[in-house]
Amino acid sequence: MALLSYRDALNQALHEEFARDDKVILLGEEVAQYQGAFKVSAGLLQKFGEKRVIDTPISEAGFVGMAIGAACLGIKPIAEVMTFNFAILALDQMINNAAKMLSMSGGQLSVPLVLRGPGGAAHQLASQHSQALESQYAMIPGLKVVLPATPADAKGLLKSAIRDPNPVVFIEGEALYPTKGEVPDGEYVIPIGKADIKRAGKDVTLIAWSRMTLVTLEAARLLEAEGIDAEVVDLRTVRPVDREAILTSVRKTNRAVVIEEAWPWATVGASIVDLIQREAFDDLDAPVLKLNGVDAPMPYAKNLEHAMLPNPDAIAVAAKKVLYR
Amino acid sequence: MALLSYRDALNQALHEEFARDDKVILLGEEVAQYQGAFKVSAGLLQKFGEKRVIDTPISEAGFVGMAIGAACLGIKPIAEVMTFNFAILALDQMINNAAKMLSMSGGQLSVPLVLRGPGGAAHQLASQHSQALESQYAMIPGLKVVLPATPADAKGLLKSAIRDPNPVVFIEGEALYPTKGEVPDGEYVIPIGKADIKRAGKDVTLIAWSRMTLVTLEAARLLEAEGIDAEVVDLRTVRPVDREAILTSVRKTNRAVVIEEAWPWATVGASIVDLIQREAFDDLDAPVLKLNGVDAPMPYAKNLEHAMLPNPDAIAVAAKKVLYR
Amino acid sequence: MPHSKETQLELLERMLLLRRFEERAGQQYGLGKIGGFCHLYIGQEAVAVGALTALRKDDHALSGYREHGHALARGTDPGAVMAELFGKSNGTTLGKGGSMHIFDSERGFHGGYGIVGGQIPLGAGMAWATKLKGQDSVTVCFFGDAAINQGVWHEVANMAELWGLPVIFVCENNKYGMGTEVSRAAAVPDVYKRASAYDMHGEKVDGMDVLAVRDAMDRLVLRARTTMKPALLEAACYRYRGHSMADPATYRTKEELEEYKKKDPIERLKTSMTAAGQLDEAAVKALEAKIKAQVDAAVKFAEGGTAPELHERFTHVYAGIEQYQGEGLKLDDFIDPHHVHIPTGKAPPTAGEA
Amino acid sequence: MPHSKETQLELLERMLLLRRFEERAGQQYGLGKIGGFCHLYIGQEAVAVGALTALRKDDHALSGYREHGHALARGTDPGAVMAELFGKSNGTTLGKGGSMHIFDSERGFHGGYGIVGGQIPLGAGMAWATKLKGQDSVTVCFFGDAAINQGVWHEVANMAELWGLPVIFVCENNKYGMGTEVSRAAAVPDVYKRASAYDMHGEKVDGMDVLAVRDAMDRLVLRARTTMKPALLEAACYRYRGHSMADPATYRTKEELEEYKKKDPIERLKTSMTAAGQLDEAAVKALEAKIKAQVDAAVKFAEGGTAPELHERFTHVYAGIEQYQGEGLKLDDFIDPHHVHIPTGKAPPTAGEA
Ligand SMILES: Cc1ncc(C[n+]2csc(CCOP(=O)(O)OP(=O)(O)O)c2C)c(N)n1
Ligand SMILES: Cc1ncc(C[n+]2csc(CCOP(=O)(O)OP(=O)(O)O)c2C)c(N)n1
Ligand SMILES: [Mg+2]
Ligand SMILES: [Mg+2]
Repeated sequence: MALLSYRDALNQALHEEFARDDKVILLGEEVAQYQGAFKVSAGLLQKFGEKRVIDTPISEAGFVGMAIGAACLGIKPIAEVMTFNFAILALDQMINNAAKMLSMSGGQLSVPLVLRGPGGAAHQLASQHSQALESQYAMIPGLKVVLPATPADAKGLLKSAIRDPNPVVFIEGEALYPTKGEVPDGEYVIPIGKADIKRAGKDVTLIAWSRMTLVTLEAARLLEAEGIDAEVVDLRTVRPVDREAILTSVRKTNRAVVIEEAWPWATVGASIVDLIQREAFDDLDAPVLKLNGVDAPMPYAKNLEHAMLPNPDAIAVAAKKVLYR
Repeated sequence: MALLSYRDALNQALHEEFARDDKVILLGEEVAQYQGAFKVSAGLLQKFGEKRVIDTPISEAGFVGMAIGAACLGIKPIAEVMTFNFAILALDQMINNAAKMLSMSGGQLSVPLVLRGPGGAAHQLASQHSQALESQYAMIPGLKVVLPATPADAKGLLKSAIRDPNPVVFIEGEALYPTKGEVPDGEYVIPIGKADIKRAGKDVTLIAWSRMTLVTLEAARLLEAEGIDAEVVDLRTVRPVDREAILTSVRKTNRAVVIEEAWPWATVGASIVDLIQREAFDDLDAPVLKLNGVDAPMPYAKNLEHAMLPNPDAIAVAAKKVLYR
Repeated sequence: MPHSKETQLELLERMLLLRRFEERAGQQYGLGKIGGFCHLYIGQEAVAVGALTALRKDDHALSGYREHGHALARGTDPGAVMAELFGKSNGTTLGKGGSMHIFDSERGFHGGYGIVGGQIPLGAGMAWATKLKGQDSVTVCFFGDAAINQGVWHEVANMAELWGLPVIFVCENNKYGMGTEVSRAAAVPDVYKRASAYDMHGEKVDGMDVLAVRDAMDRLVLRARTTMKPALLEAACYRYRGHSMADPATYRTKEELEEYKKKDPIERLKTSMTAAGQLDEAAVKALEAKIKAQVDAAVKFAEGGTAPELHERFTHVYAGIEQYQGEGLKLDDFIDPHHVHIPTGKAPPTAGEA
Repeated sequence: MPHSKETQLELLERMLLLRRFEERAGQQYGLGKIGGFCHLYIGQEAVAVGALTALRKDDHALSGYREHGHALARGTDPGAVMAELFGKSNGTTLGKGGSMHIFDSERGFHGGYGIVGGQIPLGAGMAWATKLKGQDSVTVCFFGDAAINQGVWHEVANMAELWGLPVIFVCENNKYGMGTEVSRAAAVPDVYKRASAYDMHGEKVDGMDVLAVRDAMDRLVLRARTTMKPALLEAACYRYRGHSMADPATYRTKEELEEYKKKDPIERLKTSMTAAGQLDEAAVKALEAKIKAQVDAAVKFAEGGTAPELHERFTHVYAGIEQYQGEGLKLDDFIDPHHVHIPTGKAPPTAGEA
């Protein structure tokens, strides 16, 4: 165990997987010489050389598509997008080629690809640079979508993503890079599709992922001060989702709040609600509430930005509401 | 009133709006000389000339982005994508420019644009050509998203979309073009954001849009034969959604089934369920059920394709299930 | 380079196979045996055959949605292709891909893509993969004259040249992208000239002349194999049929079509071989008979196939998962999917026109 | 074409304004008054000033995220720009856009875009709009040397030439896209040559020489205005600072930077004007004082502004809707948004490094 930043945990996973499998390569803007816009790829070029760590032009559709093609012939590319706001440019390649390749080739070609980079709001980056876009991928069968919240999860899940024979979309929290946590040394692999109970509790289930997990844990602390024992379920993977973990928790607490950074409409969060109300209808003592980022483009001004995203206070109030307190 | 195909109703709306406002232009692949891949733009070039009806190269990101730029300076472009499967290539322009322009310019520029074309499965077009992708747009604040199911709605809503000062994503049912219905002559405008009760009933609420509305109506007929009186709510617009229409119906019937062509995860359908369980929790006598296309890429073979999408039988069974029959 | 009689016969036979296969596919489409879109390759045979016979077994190729010919030229079994068009489980992709997604990866043919230009990065990526693996394979990526207007072309051409990837982009300029003549879609209609923006080698070849295509490709493939350099080859050709089965092709004149038919690649090779004493009427007849038998057998093979089983909807969604369970409710829990009531009257499914 | 003393003075003054404004912005960023990304324009002043002073009032311009200079060169009030950087409601976009999204449409400056290359189609579209409306306005669209590797460039350049749109693409080649030197990202590092793929006029200008830029633009703007033809102008320039405030710019040598500073566009114009007897030290001093006062006033204006009111989150989401209600639950129903408990310790927000 070592106390590592989320950034360094990812970096460790990359180093280990590069050493483990020489089919693994990393490509993207500024990943090699610059060591990554967020320094996630530090040291990789020096250690593994320019054949495996490749700086690309600003051509997202092109280099992601090329990574998919390379994956079809047995390379295991990790394509880094500088942020997922820019990955929209490559979305056609992810949806129409990566996600469908196995199916439309009748099983002949698979795409062991990782598309990774930061997502979500950071700090006053305004509307084009502050989007939580995981649902663009989560809606697509053929893709897996992973969003770790802690350094340990970041390491364990990135290693799994790289080894997965399917295209995995791996969205890092842009605001999470400097956050720290204990990370197991060496081989440490977390299965994709398994949620994690980040805080056990009996009164209410709070479901979140990525940065919202940390905000929700803060809310749980606020609730604790008021004598409410919240369970925080960190989904970690939003496709496939861990139904059992969600339903087990809700069947225990009979109340749930879903906390999602994205806008409120047509996203993963709604599907979690759908799942709960359908599978645990008779266990629910209150409707499931879902908190989201405000349904508007993100403004630049700091005070506006702060009031755009779910925060501990609001989550605590929502939790009390489903407890009718 | 005239009996028109969905295709011709759209065509009529285009002709009328072109005549009404000379700022309206149509651009896209094969829209001019070829009269549209699906003949929706028949006669426009002949009547309004090549300055206003423009064939583009196969450059979706480019021409949609250009339409956005033109809209900023007061043109009212209708950009046709040959199908929405190809519009993914232009999604960055729609999300990062069209949807955010008003906000990030602090109100200085607006984007009176219509992005239109067919969506959804048609007939054995396989995985890349059979996608219901409205949720890609519905999740984005700043856009409006319209999916008419009938010829009359197609006409009335397209006219509204063209007049709207916001970017409107207008998704036509690829399988609906030849379907016929009565269409009011001349000025006939349906407000965006209003659902339509396509069949009034008291036992169960069935909520659908686009092609699924027709399939659901067929299900309602099956149910009628069994003495069940279903209400069919055609949303017509999925952003903004008509909450009142949905909730009023559910509060009456106490049971709801949502029918959606798209895959089951992170889509509009789930948000409808979320809305109902939250706002009408105490009125619900059963969990809301949601039927979707099978969570897999669309295969080519006819028998597989038929078994991929919600059909009247399945909808009827689902309706009976929420009625505990 | 003069080609041996054997080589020329092989080219002729391949082209004839492509021609007769596609004619039969068109016919079967008319009979309703084939669904969806169906983009025939008739008229362009010299390109696929000239280009793909220049490859080694360990080379790679991929194309767009007008790819029956490329698969056949690469050696894919005509029966398997026809069965795929029929949507049968003995098809190249088990009835899942259909006309636009023919794959035969064992023979180095990797699809079959329906998004115009979408295969361009894949092709460069495959070339990159073989280079990374230390192989000296070459990848040939086919696309149309309209596809080059997609942004990915620009992005990928730049990277392919910058990084030195052994990929040959073959742009089949058949004069039209659907109904749009090249000069209405491209500021520079000489497609091959676009390579210069990346310092990439570009050239044009008469795509109605299989020997010319083969010569050009022999050169370019060797160049790519030995120097790891990409190239753009524009093959000027013509499709005799409409864009797809739904297109009456009224945007061009009958005269134009007839003009091109005079340059028919098959007739042309027959004529030159005959003039050189390498072919006679009897040989042609025998060849035609052989091909006819092959195509008959292909149709028979396709007809003999069975529709895919319904559980095939859940296979090949994720690698490593036999039968994918899927998110959401299972439709099959609501009905017996073998006995679906197909709605009639109100929403007849329609074959789109694209 | 020799420019009048007045013109040259105007260019000098503008460039000085850009320089001093950006220096101050950098300083204010260090003080924490400015958040988010902040991409300074220092070193490139000759491009924006030379190019935009060639325009008429009814012409249009837009740029990327390094656009403070373009707005100022177009005549936007420095106070409003600084206030925007401060996130104040008296900013150019009411504190909503911030550094990357400066808009002043009244003066024909239409943003400010953060997706690399994303403004390219917008620029062509604006040129198209004025042409459709029968105006003879010209649109100038700025972007960087790395942005031209985006696919949209290719798509839009083709259409702009094909359709004859009065747009001038000004590619500011400052040698780097973030840390990547042009030749590591482009197979043909001479950016202007890319125009040839579309038969578009392309040329290169010394972007450290404001008079050269102005001359080139005077010519190209007239050409666009009278012939409705697009052009690509590559302006070779250099940014003195890192890509953004977070970039220490270790990918280049100090010597390289010093080399370019010797060609500083402001010093250069000063020198030549002095040599021509059009400028003396006193005049420079007076100018510097004037600009300093302007920039001081800008900071004061920004400091005097108020943070936007929280209801501004709901304005300008949809045209025609004053206060947008939004889908989903209202966060504000759960808390008083004026008194949010900001989480500490566990998830400190971090200014990204891009
Ligand atoms: C991105 C995208 N846009 C539009 C289409 C519809 N479409 C299919 S083929 C085609 C024409 C392509 O022409 P070309 O590239 O010249 O190839 P050809 O059909 O002539 O072989 C069009 C517009 C598509 N499949 N994908
Ligand atoms: C599509 C996209 N990809 C990546 C980024 C991150 N990014 C912002 S600026 C930049 C470099 C752009 O360089 P250039 O075009 O040369 O302009 P300069 O910054 O030198 O003015 C990158 C990679 C982005 N904003 N958008
Ligand atoms: Mg063509
Ligand atoms: Mg640059």
